[in-house]
Amino acid sequence: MSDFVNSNLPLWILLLPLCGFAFNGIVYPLLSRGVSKTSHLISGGVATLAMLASFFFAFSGFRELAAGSGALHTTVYQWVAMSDFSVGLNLQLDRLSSIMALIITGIGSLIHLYSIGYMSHEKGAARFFAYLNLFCFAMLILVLSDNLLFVFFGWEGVGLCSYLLISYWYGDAANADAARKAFLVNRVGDFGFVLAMCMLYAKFGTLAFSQLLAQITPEHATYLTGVAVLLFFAATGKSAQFPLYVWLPDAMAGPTPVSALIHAATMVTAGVYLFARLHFVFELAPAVMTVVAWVGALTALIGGTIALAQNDIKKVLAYSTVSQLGFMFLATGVGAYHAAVFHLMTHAFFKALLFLGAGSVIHACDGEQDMRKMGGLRKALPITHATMLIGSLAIMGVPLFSGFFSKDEILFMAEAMPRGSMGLFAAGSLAAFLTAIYTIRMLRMTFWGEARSGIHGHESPWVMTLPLVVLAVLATFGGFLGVPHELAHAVGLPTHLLGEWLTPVVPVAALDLHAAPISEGMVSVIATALSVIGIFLGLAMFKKTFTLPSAALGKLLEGKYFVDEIYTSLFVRPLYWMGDLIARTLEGRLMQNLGNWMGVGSSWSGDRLRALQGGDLQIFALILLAGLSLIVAISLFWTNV
Amino acid sequence: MDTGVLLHLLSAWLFCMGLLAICVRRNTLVMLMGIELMLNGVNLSFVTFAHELQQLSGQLQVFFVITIAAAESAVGLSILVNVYRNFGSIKTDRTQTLRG
Amino acid sequence: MNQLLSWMIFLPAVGAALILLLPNGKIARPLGVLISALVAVFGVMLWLNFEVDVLGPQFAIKFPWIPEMGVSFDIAVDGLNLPLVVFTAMLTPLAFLGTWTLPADATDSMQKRMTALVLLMECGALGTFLSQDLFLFYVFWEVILIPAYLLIGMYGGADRVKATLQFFIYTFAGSLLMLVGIAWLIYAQKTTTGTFSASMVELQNLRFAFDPDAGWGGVLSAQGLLFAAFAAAFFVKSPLVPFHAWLPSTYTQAPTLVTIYLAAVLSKMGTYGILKILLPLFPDAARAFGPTLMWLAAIGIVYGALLAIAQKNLKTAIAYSSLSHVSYILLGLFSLTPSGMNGALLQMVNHGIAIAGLFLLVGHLEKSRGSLELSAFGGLAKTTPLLATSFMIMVLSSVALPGTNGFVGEFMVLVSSFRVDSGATILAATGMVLGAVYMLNVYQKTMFGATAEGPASTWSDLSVKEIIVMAALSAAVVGIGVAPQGYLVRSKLAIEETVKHISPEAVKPDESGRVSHF
Amino acid sequence: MSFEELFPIHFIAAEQWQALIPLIVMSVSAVLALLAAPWKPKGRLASFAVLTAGSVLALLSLSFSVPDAPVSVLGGVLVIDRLSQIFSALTVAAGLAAAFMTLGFDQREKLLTEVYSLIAFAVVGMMILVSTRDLMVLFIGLELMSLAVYVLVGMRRQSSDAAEAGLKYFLLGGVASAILLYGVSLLYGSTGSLKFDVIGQGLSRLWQNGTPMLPVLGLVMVGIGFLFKIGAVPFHVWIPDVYTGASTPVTGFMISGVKAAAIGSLLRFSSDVFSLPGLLSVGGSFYWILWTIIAVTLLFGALVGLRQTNLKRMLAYSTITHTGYVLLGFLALIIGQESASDAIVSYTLFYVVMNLGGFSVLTLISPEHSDEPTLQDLAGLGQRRPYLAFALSLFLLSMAGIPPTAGFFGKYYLFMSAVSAGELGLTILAVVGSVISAVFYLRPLVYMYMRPQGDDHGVEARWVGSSAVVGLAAVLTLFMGFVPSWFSSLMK
Amino acid sequence: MVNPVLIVLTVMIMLLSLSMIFARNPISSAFSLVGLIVALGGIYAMIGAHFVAALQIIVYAGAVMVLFIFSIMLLNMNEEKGEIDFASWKTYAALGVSLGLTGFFGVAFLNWSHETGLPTPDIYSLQKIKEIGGNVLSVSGLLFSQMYIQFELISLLLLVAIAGALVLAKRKVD
Repeated sequence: MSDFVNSNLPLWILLLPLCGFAFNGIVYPLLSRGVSKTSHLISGGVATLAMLASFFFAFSGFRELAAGSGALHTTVYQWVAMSDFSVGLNLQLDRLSSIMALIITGIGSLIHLYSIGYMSHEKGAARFFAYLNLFCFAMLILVLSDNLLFVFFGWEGVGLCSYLLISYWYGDAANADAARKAFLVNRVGDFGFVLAMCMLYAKFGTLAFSQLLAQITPEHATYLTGVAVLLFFAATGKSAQFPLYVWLPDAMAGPTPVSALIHAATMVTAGVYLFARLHFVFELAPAVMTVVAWVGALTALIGGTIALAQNDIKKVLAYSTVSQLGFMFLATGVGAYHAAVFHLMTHAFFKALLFLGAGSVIHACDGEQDMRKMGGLRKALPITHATMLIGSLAIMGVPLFSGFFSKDEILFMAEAMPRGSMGLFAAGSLAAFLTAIYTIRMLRMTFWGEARSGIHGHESPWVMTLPLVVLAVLATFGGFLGVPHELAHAVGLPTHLLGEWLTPVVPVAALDLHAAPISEGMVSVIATALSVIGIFLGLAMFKKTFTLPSAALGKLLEGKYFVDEIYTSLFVRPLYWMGDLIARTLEGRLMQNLGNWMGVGSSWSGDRLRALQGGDLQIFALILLAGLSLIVAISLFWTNV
Repeated sequence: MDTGVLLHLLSAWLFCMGLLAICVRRNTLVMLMGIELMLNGVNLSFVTFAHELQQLSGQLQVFFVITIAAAESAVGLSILVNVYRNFGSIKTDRTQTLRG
Repeated sequence: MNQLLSWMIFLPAVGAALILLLPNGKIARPLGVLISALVAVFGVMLWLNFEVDVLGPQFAIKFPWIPEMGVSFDIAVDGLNLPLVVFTAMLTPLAFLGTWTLPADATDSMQKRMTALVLLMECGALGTFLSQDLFLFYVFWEVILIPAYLLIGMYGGADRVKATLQFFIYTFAGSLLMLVGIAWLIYAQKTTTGTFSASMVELQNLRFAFDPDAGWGGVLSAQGLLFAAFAAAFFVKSPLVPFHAWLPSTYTQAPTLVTIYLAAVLSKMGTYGILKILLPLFPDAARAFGPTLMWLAAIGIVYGALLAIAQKNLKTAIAYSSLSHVSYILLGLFSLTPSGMNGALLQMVNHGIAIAGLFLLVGHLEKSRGSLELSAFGGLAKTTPLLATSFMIMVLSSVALPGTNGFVGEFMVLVSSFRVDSGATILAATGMVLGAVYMLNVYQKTMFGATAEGPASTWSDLSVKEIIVMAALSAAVVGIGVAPQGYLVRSKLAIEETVKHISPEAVKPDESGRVSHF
Repeated sequence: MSFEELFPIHFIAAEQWQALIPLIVMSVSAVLALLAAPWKPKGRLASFAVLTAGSVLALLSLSFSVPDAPVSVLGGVLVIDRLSQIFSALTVAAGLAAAFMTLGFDQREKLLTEVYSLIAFAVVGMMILVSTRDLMVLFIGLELMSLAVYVLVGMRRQSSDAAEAGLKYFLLGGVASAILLYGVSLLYGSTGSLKFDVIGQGLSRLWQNGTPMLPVLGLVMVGIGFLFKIGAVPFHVWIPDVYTGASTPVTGFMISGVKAAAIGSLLRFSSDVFSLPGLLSVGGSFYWILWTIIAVTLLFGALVGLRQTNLKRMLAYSTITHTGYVLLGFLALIIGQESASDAIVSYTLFYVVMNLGGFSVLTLISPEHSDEPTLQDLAGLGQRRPYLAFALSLFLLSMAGIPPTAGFFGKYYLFMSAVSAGELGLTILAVVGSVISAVFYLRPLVYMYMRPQGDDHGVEARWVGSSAVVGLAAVLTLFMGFVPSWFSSLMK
Repeated sequence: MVNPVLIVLTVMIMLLSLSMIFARNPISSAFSLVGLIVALGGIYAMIGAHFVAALQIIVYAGAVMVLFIFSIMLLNMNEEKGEIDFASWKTYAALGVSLGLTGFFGVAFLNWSHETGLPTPDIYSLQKIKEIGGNVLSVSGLLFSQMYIQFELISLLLLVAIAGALVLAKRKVD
């Protein structure tokens, strides 16, 4: 590898997806005269290769970091340089971003590969791969940028790609609506992001992390509370937290690989990344962080409960994602950034796996997503079934699977960290318990039992199963990057590999393990117990029927707590109503009539004055006389001439 | 009251009566006479001032004014004739087609 | 090269006369493109040869015009007008190309007149931007009014006569007040220095009485009155809420070519006037009223956005969106900070690009459909992918997505205005959300969903000429969005000088004493 | 004392004769034209030729015999200076243009051949009006002009409108003349003289011990006489009817020539009398009276003009608004802004040019038998006769004061002088008036360019004379819009 | 003191003016005016303006009024009763305003006193006029030595009047 590449590694990580985008978005459609004539093999192949190469660069960056070098920096160019505002595109690959970059490029490559198969029936797949590459590019900017502004570039860029991909099948208005909803809800969050940047810039004159870190001292705490609130607001949008999670389930309208990549593995975790990146800001606003933790817990519960009553396989996974993201926020809220990132990673593995598996199912069932029409697919889709089972075990937190480690750590931190509490722990545990139930329900409805309709799936081609297998391996063993202390000591494994890797970048308050109300081992036991109970409960509950025992509760959950309806009547309708109102009253009645009124007024007075010009000579003479007399009188008797 | 003031007051009277004639009479011929009345008032004023100022030029102005008045009434009467031809009347209630 | 600017101004005028005298209207449009392309080439030369490190006028041409009034023909480029001059020069041929077949029922003589009148407008716009003499500025400012009036009135929609009258009266009233202000300024110059002069630079040295503590009463001081007089002209033209009543009907009724020109170029004359004349000439008033005006601008952003949301008609929706976006420019200008004003200057061009693209596409749709009700469209992304793609890019620029030009300007404006008045900025920032609401709404209803009823053959994708235009505009959108510095740097010095003039104490490092570069 | 000693004959010196050449030339050509008129069948042509030749000669001598210092004939009876020459040239030009506009029109409307000599007489009257500094001579000039114009107005004898217009103009004009004359008499009585300068001195002296009523009355009434002629509210009442009823070329002549002459003489009277320091001070009753008149005039013309469809009538109201602008300049002049004089002069020049142009277009489109072109007659003119439409647009825009036309500068100079004099309120009112009147100035454009042409627009005239005036006026309007300082060099 | 004849004439003139205005018949008005003019001539003569007095009688009463009466007869206008509309407010307004105006003038005249030493020297005093040989001679002397331009202009004016009257009153349109 040449020095040029070597010294600009972060840039190369970025550039390759961009090249892929350029090829698929511009060059290839031009060459083949129209995007609909593009072949999925060529476009998918190029896109996957680009991602693989990018992964390769990310991995070599990781190796360099591992070899002990500090963060890798690349100055690309000065974006804006005014006397009182200047920002440049500067990249840095440090320990945190290298983890993120690996996840993005690694899982990205797999999903690209998978998509070749998934999109094989689509005309004009180049568009799809172009968007996908563009997404990876944006996501990589997000994690590689060394300043907040370019994070925002990526932040909104991924939002755009999400929009484009959700609305990929725009012929159906529902998909397009879902895309718009996703974009708009994200925009609401981004509003906070922009204001946060404004606040930071106004105070510190910079948006670069290193300079912010250098300048921020505890005396800024009050000011930063505002910043923290705004950034948190931004994160709730992007990471689908309460109250802005509503877009994520709808976003399932996009092709399934998109759901896997964007709405499970990468984009939605950007909020967590932001917290980890700006921990020094958030740590100065403990009150906000407590709220974050509780919002995370609440979100985990909301997601987990709604997932119980969904019948669309992707919706279940979507709410599951919401719930898992809640876990991550819970962790960041209490200050356990390592745990959050750890769960982010494992979640990326198993949720991507689950989504891809679901995609494989849907692919096999010719686009059918309703689990009520499935069942018994285990035989037809053995690989898919096996890998999805692994993913499910992981998400349910069955010991030794990756989810077990990361979830346990979060649960432990929820009660052990200074900002933690038993309440948070209880909420987290409950959510973990729910996870087991709905996951079992999904498996049961999809793979087990008898076929409930005429759908007879067929196993997917290797390009789709290969990523499943790879991800299954990761989902199984990924947890060993964060083995808890007690277990590690017992088995002799290295402790918290990931946490220690991150510590130089994201330092975490030292924790006295023995001061925790519930010890680490105890937490593991409780968690395991809960998931096992959950599994059995699920198996018991959903033997014949797939509805919840309580009809009212079922209705409530199936209706997703009617949050969408509430938002519609609380925000959307008033907005349109206000627009209409203004258009009709202030604008329509007043503004648009100002000219009319002036015109009418002028015409009216013109007509009145015109009456004076009645053509009667006598009146003319009288006017003359009156004018004369008046002027004479005034000038005679107003002495001061 | 001396002569000058009396005559001045008379001139003002004549002038204003001329205006009055124009304002109240609907017969344009009488209106024309009203103008003549006004001019006569002016003439009287000139003469009186000349008298008071012991100046001759004031009387000369009157000479000009009388001549002009004569010319004016000639033109005026021909205009009346013209109006009469067009409207069949010289009363102002008829000549009101131009308006607005 | 010496007379480059004169050429730029007068070539279109001569071309217009030439085209009007043509016996045959067939070659009018090609000739128009040719002439304006020549001007565009001059514009590019100007851009390339502009000395970035030099403060003050360049390529200046100056000779006395009305000596007894101190008026001279004084044109030059500086950092403030360069972007707009080049933009106008470049946009005109694109606008011609893009509306080649618009309106659909155009006769030869109509094409002839339209082309000529738009060239006249180009002459007026370039003259307005280039003038360094206040009086000359006014003359060009007004010259543009008549072609605009005629174009809307002759070739506009069904309600064109009323719309064009309204447009004319609003702008004319504003500019006459400005004329009174100009007369006052020139007279004040005479009484202060003993000589007549209308040179903007010299007039900047005048300081009129102003009591900054008087609040709104300050309007009645000499400077306040002058400020109000000039503001009337510029606010109406820009427009700033509540001086915008002419905008929706005008933009909607005008033929596409003219709408593009009105929204992209003419409204910039107003904002440019604020930057170049209003603020530097009356700095005390500017400082005193700036915050209030920022609020007005912020209200304008939200107001325009809400109205755009409520519209059922494609063109009206975009017209109101223009109102909202122009308010960002004003917000930046009134913040009186270097980056805010530079962002605003950038935003002027950005808005021009986006709105030109949008109206062009709207024109295309109108031709295809004969109607602009949103309900008449749908699913165009399938039948006309190129149209949809370029529409998307313009929408993205409008909603200020990072990576597009719109973001650069908008963010610079917000960041700097936040430092001045955070409340107004927060209100303004809601425009980000609302802007996305109506833009995506429009996009959704036209491009996505099921293909609208009607013969499919009526939907035609972009023609080659339109593709060229949209490609150029899209390139500008992305180009400026990714690398704005080459653009911003050209106006940097001039903007800083302006800010220094307006508030000498403002260009200091902020309170913490840090001005960071990284 | 002998008779000769008592009444020494005041001779006219050679250089004074030279200064009088234009006036004499015009008088002679007027008489000659009158004599040529009855000659059948060539009377029309002959009198036109005589008038043209006389006017051209007068213009030439006006431009070549520019006196360096004012030439005063017979102690101020006639004073020839730069100002009077400019105004004389304007009136001569207006007369010439009117004659050209009449060419062709007169045959269609069966005007008698005396029309040319009457125009020439009126021009003589105007020249006297703008040259004199003696109130009685001023009155004679006024009457000479008015009598000729009264007849010109009523000249379309088969038209009742013309007869009515003539009647109204005559009666009201007579009243106004009488009022003016009474004022003259009062001023004469208070100061013992009719010469402007002596009156001025006398008034200044009188004003030192308070303000006696009689001279105030005199000033007021003379002022009203002027206001009547230039058409300020409430002394404007005759304008719309007369301008409508008179034949179009005559209206053009009145709106330009008569008005220019009235402005010119008022300007002289103002600079000699009204603007004497202390005579009319800001805040005094005269000031406020004038202020109110200007305000009302500005708005009245604009508002009522808004409701007109008859083009001549519309322009009649427009001229009322323009009177307001001019009076604005006068107000500035009177309260001490001397540069306002230049503004008034240049404004008048621009005003004359654009109105002559406008009315010659109207002559060309005036429908046969009614001679009252309406907006409807303009429909589709832009397609039918593009050059004519363009020219009319130009004149209208000039009236509205939009650059790059002459009218813009006229308006600007007036605004400038008003603002310099501190008359901000009135200037704003003038802006309001301008905006409102712009609406009706633009309306013809709507008809010409934005409406399809009507079914029948009759046979349209293509007279050479009017077309020449249109062309020249258009060129001048544009030229003066681009090179306004050309005119100022004339003044210096 | 004021000559009583003058007062009588004044009263006569005032009455005649009223009768001119309010006479129903134009011909009565005309005759009232004639009487008024003659009476005015008397006043002129009484205060020494003999030339003007003569002019008044010859030109006004002799020419102008004859023209008026001639027109009335010619056009048969006599039948047109130009009655005053006493029901209209306008009449009363005009009446009030013109009387008011008279009052204003009266106040002004009553408050007026000639200053001594006006700029124009009083070279043509009554005394001097008598020395010269009377009013008519003096007037003509002044007219033809110093005011001949006005005289010439008046001649132009008369020419216009003739031409104008001719043009307008000519019967046939050729």
